[in-house]
Parts: sequence; C-alpha cells; structure tokens
Amino acid sequence: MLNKIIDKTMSAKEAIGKFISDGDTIGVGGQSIGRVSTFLAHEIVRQQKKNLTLVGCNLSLSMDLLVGAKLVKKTECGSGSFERFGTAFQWRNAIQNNLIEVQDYSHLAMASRFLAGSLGIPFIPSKSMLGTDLLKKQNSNTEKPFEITDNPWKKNDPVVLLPALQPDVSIVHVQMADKSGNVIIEGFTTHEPEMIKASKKVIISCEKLVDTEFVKSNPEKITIPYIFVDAVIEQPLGGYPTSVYNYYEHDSDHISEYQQKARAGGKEYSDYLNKYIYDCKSFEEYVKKAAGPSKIKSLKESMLKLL
Amino acid sequence: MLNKIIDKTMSAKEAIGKFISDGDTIGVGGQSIGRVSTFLAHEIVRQQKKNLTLVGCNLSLSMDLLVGAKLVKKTECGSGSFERFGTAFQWRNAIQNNLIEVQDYSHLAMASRFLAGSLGIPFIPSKSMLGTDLLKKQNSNTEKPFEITDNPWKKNDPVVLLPALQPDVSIVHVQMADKSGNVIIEGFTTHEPEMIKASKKVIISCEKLVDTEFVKSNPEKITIPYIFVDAVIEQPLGGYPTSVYNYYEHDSDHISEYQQKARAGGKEYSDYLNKYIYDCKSFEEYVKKAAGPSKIKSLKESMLKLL
Amino acid sequence: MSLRFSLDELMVIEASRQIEDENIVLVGTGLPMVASLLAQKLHAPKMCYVVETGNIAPEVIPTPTSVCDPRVMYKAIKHGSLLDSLGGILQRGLTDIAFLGGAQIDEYANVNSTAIGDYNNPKVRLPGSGGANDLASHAKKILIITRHEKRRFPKNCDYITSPGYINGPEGRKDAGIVVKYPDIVVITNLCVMEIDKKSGKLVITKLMPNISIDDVMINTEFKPLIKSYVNVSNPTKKEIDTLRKEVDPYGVYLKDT
Amino acid sequence: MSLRFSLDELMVIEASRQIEDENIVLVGTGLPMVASLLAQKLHAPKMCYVVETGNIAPEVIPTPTSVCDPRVMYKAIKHGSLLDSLGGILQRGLTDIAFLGGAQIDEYANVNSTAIGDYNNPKVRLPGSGGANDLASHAKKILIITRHEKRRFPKNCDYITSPGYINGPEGRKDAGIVVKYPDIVVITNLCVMEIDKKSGKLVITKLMPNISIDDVMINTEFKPLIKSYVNVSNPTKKEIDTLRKEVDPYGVYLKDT
Repeated sequence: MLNKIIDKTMSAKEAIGKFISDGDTIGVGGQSIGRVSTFLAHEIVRQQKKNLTLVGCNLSLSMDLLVGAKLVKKTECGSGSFERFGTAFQWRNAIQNNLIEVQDYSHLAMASRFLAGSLGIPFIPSKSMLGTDLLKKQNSNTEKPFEITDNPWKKNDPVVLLPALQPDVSIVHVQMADKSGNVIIEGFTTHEPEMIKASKKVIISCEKLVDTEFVKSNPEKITIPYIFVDAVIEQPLGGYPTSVYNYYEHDSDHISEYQQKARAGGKEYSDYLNKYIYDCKSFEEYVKKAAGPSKIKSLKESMLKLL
Repeated sequence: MLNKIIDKTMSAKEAIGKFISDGDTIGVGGQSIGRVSTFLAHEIVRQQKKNLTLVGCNLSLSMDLLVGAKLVKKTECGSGSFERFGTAFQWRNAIQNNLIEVQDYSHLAMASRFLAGSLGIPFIPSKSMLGTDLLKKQNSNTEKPFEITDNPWKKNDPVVLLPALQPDVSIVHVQMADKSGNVIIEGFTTHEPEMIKASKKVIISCEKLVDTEFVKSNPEKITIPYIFVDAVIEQPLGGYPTSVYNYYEHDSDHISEYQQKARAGGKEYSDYLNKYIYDCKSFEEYVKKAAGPSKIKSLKESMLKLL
Repeated sequence: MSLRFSLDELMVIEASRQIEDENIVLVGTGLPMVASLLAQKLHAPKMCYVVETGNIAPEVIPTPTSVCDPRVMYKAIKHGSLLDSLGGILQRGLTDIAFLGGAQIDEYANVNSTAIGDYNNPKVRLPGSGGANDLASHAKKILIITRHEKRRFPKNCDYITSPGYINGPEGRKDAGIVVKYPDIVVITNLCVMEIDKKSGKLVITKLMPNISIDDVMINTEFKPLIKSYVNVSNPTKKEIDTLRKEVDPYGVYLKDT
Repeated sequence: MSLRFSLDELMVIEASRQIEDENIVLVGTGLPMVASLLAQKLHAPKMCYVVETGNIAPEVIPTPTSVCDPRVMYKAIKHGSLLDSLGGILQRGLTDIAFLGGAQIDEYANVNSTAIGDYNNPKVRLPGSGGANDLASHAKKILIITRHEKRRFPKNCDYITSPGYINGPEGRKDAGIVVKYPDIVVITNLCVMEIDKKSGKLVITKLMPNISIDDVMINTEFKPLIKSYVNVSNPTKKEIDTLRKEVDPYGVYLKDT
C-alpha cells in the first residue's frame, strides 16, 4: 500500500542521538572486511555512547573501533576477525586485559538467536557447540547464555537451547533503501536479515537512496520491508574501508594502517582515533584523509570489473 | 559453480514412481485456490500410492483428491479450506466418519515445524496455541504432537515445543525452474520455502522451464537452490484449476463443480475421479475436458490484466 | 437523513473505524479485507496490509476473493512466506490489528473454527484454525466481524480454536499467551461488543440503528454484559461512497440497499 | 620426474583429492578455497561451493581473499544469509565436506581457535569460533589443511572450540553431536593424518615425499598413531598446471617453486 510514504530519512547525528542510549545492546552489521557499518560506528564514537553491549557474528572494524574508544562493556559474537588482516586487535587487547566481558558463541548460534528474536519465540534449539568448551568455559560475569535439555522426541539426545536476542538498536550499512526504510542488500547478507528483524530499533545507512516506485517494481530485491526500520541515512562510501558489493572493493592500505595502529595500541591508536574520527567534521573528511579521490575511484573500478 | 548442470528433468510418472512409496509423509504445496499441485496429485492418484500422511498449512484440492481417492491415513495441517468455495468436503467427510486420523495445528505452528526441519533442529518453540483446545483435545491415535515446557529464561512462561517435520517427499507446483532444480516462486510462497528445504526429496512441477543462465543472472529471483530438489517436470497449467500468479487465474466453474461432487460424495464423486483422472491419459486431457482452450485463454488474460 | 444503507454496510464501516493510521493489519479476504481497505482509503492512508500467505503492503486491487488472489499481490513491497507474516510480523509482536471469523464465539470471545460437536466424533468438521489461532494469540487488538445469529454465540464453544480471554480476565496470562490483555471487538449487524477487562467477558457497547438490547439478547445464546452503550454512528456519505465505489465496486461482498 | 613443486602445493593438491564430484563443500577462503576450486576444475566439476556468508554455488573468480569478497559472489545461484548456509545447509545435514583451520589441533582432532592459555585470563585471545564449531559439528567429512609446526599439535587444546572426536571413539556420540563418526583428515606439508575410528585419535596415513615418520614426530607434540602408511602421490602435470595457472594465477596463496 504505502499510499503515503513515511519518511524516515534523517542525519546520522540525529539517528544515533535519538535511538541509542548508554547501556544499549547494539546489533552490528557487516562481516570481516565486507559491508561494515563504519559510518554509523564513527558517529557512535563521536557521540560517546557508553557501556554498550555489541552483538553479531563476525565483528571486525565497527566492534574494534567501539572497543578501542572504550565504549563497550561486553561483546556477544562468533568471532573478532579481519581474516587475512588479522584478529580484531583492540578487542583482543581488551579481553587479554579483562577490560570487557565476552560471551562466545558459534556463528550459527548467534544467527539462531537472532532468528528466535525475529520470530518472537523466547529461545531456539541448536545442535552446534555440543561437547566443546563453548558450553563449558564461561566468562565469569555472563548471565545464563544457554541451557542444555533433553529432546522430548528422542532418548539420549541432548539439545542446546539458546536465548532469543533482540538488540535495542541495530546499525547496518546497505546498498540501497528508500525513504520509508525498505532495504535492499546485494551479495552476501550474513546475519543481518535475522538481526534486523529481531531488533527493537534499526538504523540503516545506504550507498544510494532509491525511489519507492523502484522498490514496488522489484519486490524480489527487497531484503527487509520498511516496517522493521526506523531511520535511513544516505551515505555513499558509508562502508569504507571495507567492501560494498556492486559499489567498491575494500581498501587494503587503510585496513592495514588501522590494524597496525590497533595492534600497537596506546598513543598510536589514540592518534588514529583523533586523526580519523574526533578531528573530522564528517565521514567524508575521514574518507578524504584516509583514501582520497583517486584511491576511491580505483576501488570502485576494481569492483566493477568483478561484476 | 554448476559448471555442469545436473539434469533432474523427468516425467511425473517417473518422479512419483521413483520417489514416493506407500506410507510416506507427503509435503503438499499451494494454499486454498492458489498454486495447488494438482498435476502431481493426479499422478499420485493414478499410481495409487497408499497410506499417505499429508502435511502442509492450508491444504485444499490436492489433499481432498487424495483423501477422496482413499489414499490417506492421516493429515497434519492448519486447515482444509477452499475459502469462499467451502470446506475440503471429502476431507471433512473422512473425519466425520473416522476414516482418517487428523492432527490439528495452527498455520504458524506448521510453518515453524517445517522451519525446524529445514534447519536440522529437533524441535522449535512457539507461543501460539496456548490456552486452546489445540493443546488439549487430541485425536486418539496421534503421537506426541507437542510438549509444553518452561522458558528457562523467564519464570511462569510456558512455551509450546513443536517437533521438527521433514516430509519424505514434497510436491510443489511453481512458476519456473531450471533443469537442475533451481526454483523460482512468484507472488505468495506460503509454507513452501521452509517445507521444501525440510524435505528429504522434492518433486517440482513448473509452468516454464528456464535456462540456468537466466537463473544465474537473477539470484534474487531464486526461491530454492537446486541442492534441495530431486525432480523437475515442466507442466504448463499444472496448478489448474487453481491460480498461478503471473500465469492464470483460478477457474471458479471447475472448482465449484469439484466442490459440488466432493460434498455429494458417493457415486457423484467417483464419477468425477473417473472422468477427470482415471479416464484421462494425461493431465492435458483433464484440462481439456474441464475447461477447454477458450476458457483457459480467458483465465490467462484475466491474470495478465492484474499484473 | 436520506442516506440509505444496510446494516451489513454499517457493520463493515464500523469495523473500519477501529483501524488507526500506520496500523499494521493482518487480514485475509472477505469482510475484514473490505473494512481495512475502507479504513485505508478514509482515515488510515499509511496502514500496512499484511496477508498470511506472505504478501506485505500490497496496493490491493478491488476485489480479492482469496488470500492467494493476485489482487492482494499487486505492487507488494515483498512477497514473503507464511513464516514471514505469521512468525516474523505477527508472533514477533508487530501486528496492531488482526481480523478473525468463526462458527462459534463465546462470552469470553473464544472462537471455534474446528468442529461442531465432539472433536473426536464431530457432527460437523470445520476447516480448522488456519492462521486464526496465531492471530488471536499475538495481535494487539482483535476484530471479529460476523452476522448476528444465535447459534454463532453459544455459552461455550464446542472447541476453542482461537483464544479470547479463555475463562476470565487472567485467562490469557495464566495460559502463557504473550499479549495478555488485548482489546477484542465483535462487530455484528446488530451491535458492537467489546471485552470488559475486569470480567474478561463481552459487553455490549454499541447498538446498530433501530436495534434494541432485546434484539441482541434474543439472538445471543450467552448473556452479554450490559453497561453503558451508545448507538453506532450512521455512515457518512463519504464512507458509503468510498465503500460502494472504490472498495467493493462490483458488490462482491456487499449489495447496496 | 622433472616436475618441480613445493610441499605447500602438494598439500593443497592432496586436499583437493579428498573432494568427490557433486559434493557440497562449505568453505571460506585461503588454502581450503584453493583446494576446492582445484578439485572442481580437475575431477569434481559438479561440486557445489557454499560460503558461510550466504553465497550458494558461485562461479568463483580467482583469487578471493575473504568470505565477503565479490569473487565468491559471481554468478551465485543465490545470495542468502549465514542462516541459510550454516543452518539450512550445514546443520540440516547437507554438507559433505567442510574445511577447518585453527591455532591448535590435538590428538582427537579437536581444534582451538579461541584462546591460548586460560580462557578467562588468556595469554593470547584468538578470533573465536566463527563458523568453525558449526562446520566441525555438522559436516560429514572434515578437512584441515595446516602447515606442520610443533606448537600447532599439542597433546590437549587449551580450549576446544570445534569438536574432533573430543576424548575417544564415542566422544561425539556421548556429547549428542548428530554426525557421530565423521571422517577427519589433517593434511600438512609433512604428512596426512586421519581419524582412527577405533581410538578416535589421529593416525598417520601418508607421508609427503622425502619426509620420514621421525620428521613428523619431531614436529608434533602429541604422539600420532602409526599403522600402515603410504606416500602422498606426486602431483601430476595437470594438477600443478591447473593450480598455478587457473586457481591461484597471481600466487596469492602459493608461490611456485
């Protein structure tokens, strides 16, 4: 229907300010070096939202930045990895120094928890993690992260029950959305469809704002209908320095620079945050400092060659 | 990849003969008067596969034909209805005369059971059906159809556990498929995506066989990847007399004729089966008898006007 | 007032008035579909229509006769699955309004659409729950449109397919249903009944024009509560015109007077 | 034999030989991706490549470096979600082969990718399970490709992230894992070890050219079983050519000798 469009466009400043509170559980989009919501993560850092719990599957740059900026009290995820660029070093460092609480799950377990949240059921069974330390060794402060039960339909069949997860707010960067929040994700979608549909509030940034008539003519392209979305921000390059399918490849140089600073920590890392976030008036200024127009052009061209 | 296509095309005679055995649990596609797998159901009737358990959400013509042909021992579904054309009368009659066993669920409960089957988990929670006779009154012969448990994360929160359902074989009529079994469903998909992915074997009939290159250029159109499918049969009008979105509207006249005979039962009903199934050499012959070319032309035109 | 209308028309119009703008409404076809489209065209332009079969926010073409009708798929935002509609939207808690029908409605607004007589030896087997149990369990507000006949309003349903307040004000809570105290409104061609949250029972809140409390009582097997009640407002010209010309122009569901 | 090759190359080639035609293979990037693409180009043309991020059956473009790389999305049959890959295909029981990596592999083929030292006070925190636990739990056959270093093969993992045979032949069954007795094959630049289903422990089954049992023992902290073993077949010219020219033409993962 949508005879009238509910316009949900606003600035990132407004969206993060309005929807995220200190202490919230934040669903984080993207995976590894693909479609990470760096634009929205930068804005959270800028607004210094504190005591956050971050949840997702493979969390990389968004998580590492927020941990590095000392805004995170806990993570619940499947991994902290930039793949060939290494571990999420600020996160690693925080765990090794007991600065944050951590709850480990497998990727399927996290996706299943979001699925349960998205369906309004309180928990969901899994046959993963059995027999391993994921079910034995717990970080001391965590609440009951699972339950083991018997399958009522089969003898001697232990089943893991996982609690549903409904993040307070999710932040996700996508290819396209319309003003009312109909979301189009192209290429891999990782844990995002289930996470978005499970979330109480959802903030979407997109490479390109599209017309609702385009949405209605392509129902098979719609990943998430507008009823799940609360804010939409058009931000080209909003996933930089990670890749966005159909738009641009990841920037190896800047990711390597980040990883080097994150691994070093201390002043080197705070210099990075100052230079690229605190001292930048906008995300555009960051992208300009980090890459510049000719690098961006080549990342775009490099993607186009692969389609 | 699919560098080489695995060709799964065969005749309905071969597919039903090869994959369905007496006593099987059959997942039935379609809903009400939309995209019902009549073509494949006719072939099951022709081959007299017996003692079947039929499962689905709103089962109408396929279920009613198979029950009417005395091939069904049990149904597990959410409803037996042709909407404004009335109840599934042969099914109703069989229940009223204690000829079949019946296990009632809500539609969401059935879809959830298929979801569990499709994810390889043994059961799934639901918050439907609580407080009602769906959890109290059971048909005497049925196995444990659910279990009520406490939510480990919340006090005084009873939760229904539903057993996963993995049909032996599912039969579904769709708009398009390629030879290897990549399936494109257009319009509503009801319980079919989860049911198909949960099934041990899947037989697909389609209005139109499409090229695999078309499939690969339109990944967002693919409802089911080929790895879930075992047989593909191209059968235009395979959903007649129900509607197939983008292809043709339902035939009110023939559905009314069926319902009149099904309600009457006895010789009137067996005359129907003889005339339209047993005495037909092919599904085409049935369509010709039931509708004829000019009626079919108008059903197609009527659909095209609505797109 | 020279405007002529039938009580069936007013029943649908009164139902449409229950829908607010931006509501997410889960609905099939029939009179509920007519009522929700009417609301959308009158006062709820941003209403989101969700169909159990999986279609989300279509621009409905008049006049669909089935949840599988192409007329409920036109320009949908998404063609999803039943799990998307009944799981991801309804059980997820996002549905503001759901419509129900049924063969029997009792004083607690429980609904029977499964069997008349003994479940294991039924006099008449009905189609079954379908999505009705899910709708009644998870929607924030439940609307029931039905023509008022005595046999439809027994003291107790032969079988409870869809929960109303079950057996009292805390019936849903005790059973573990997530939506503990929903609004439930039964709209008939004689009256409007709503759940009284103190007793969990239906109370007459409105009467149709020229209908008396006695008319209702005679046609109702259980004894609905009576507190204060008003008359259902007569339809406006705009309501009637929109209903007849735009929503059901071919008189599929409603013949005009 | 004038064909020159490195043991790293032969390690990948030997891994590719484990894959049969029509296998559904769940794989990320790195050497497992190289091995599976090689198999597809050589003897398993109908292999189905599934990526955890949700891409099903792409035509992989050489040479992806991430599970999010557009090179693993080209002409995919479907761009699904992680739940589709790890739930709907893997946990559903449809995966023939899965590849694992990890910092520690013990004698029961359990794998640690979570933490070195005490979990609650780790010496080195590693990235964590990712999909590895799911792969190890649900695939019918598990392949591990790793360079052979002593510290990678301790007697016991500091933390078991992904289940091998846990603590003996019935370890997986006792834990309730669905795939009770999978094949597990560890392929290194020194040897091939496989699970011995009688003991649930790794046994040396093949040696790389010019490598002795002693070489393996010196570089392995636990004591792998030894029964009968053979030599890994030298690569054919076709294997080497396909690997170098078609699968990893830019030497992203393997430099030729």
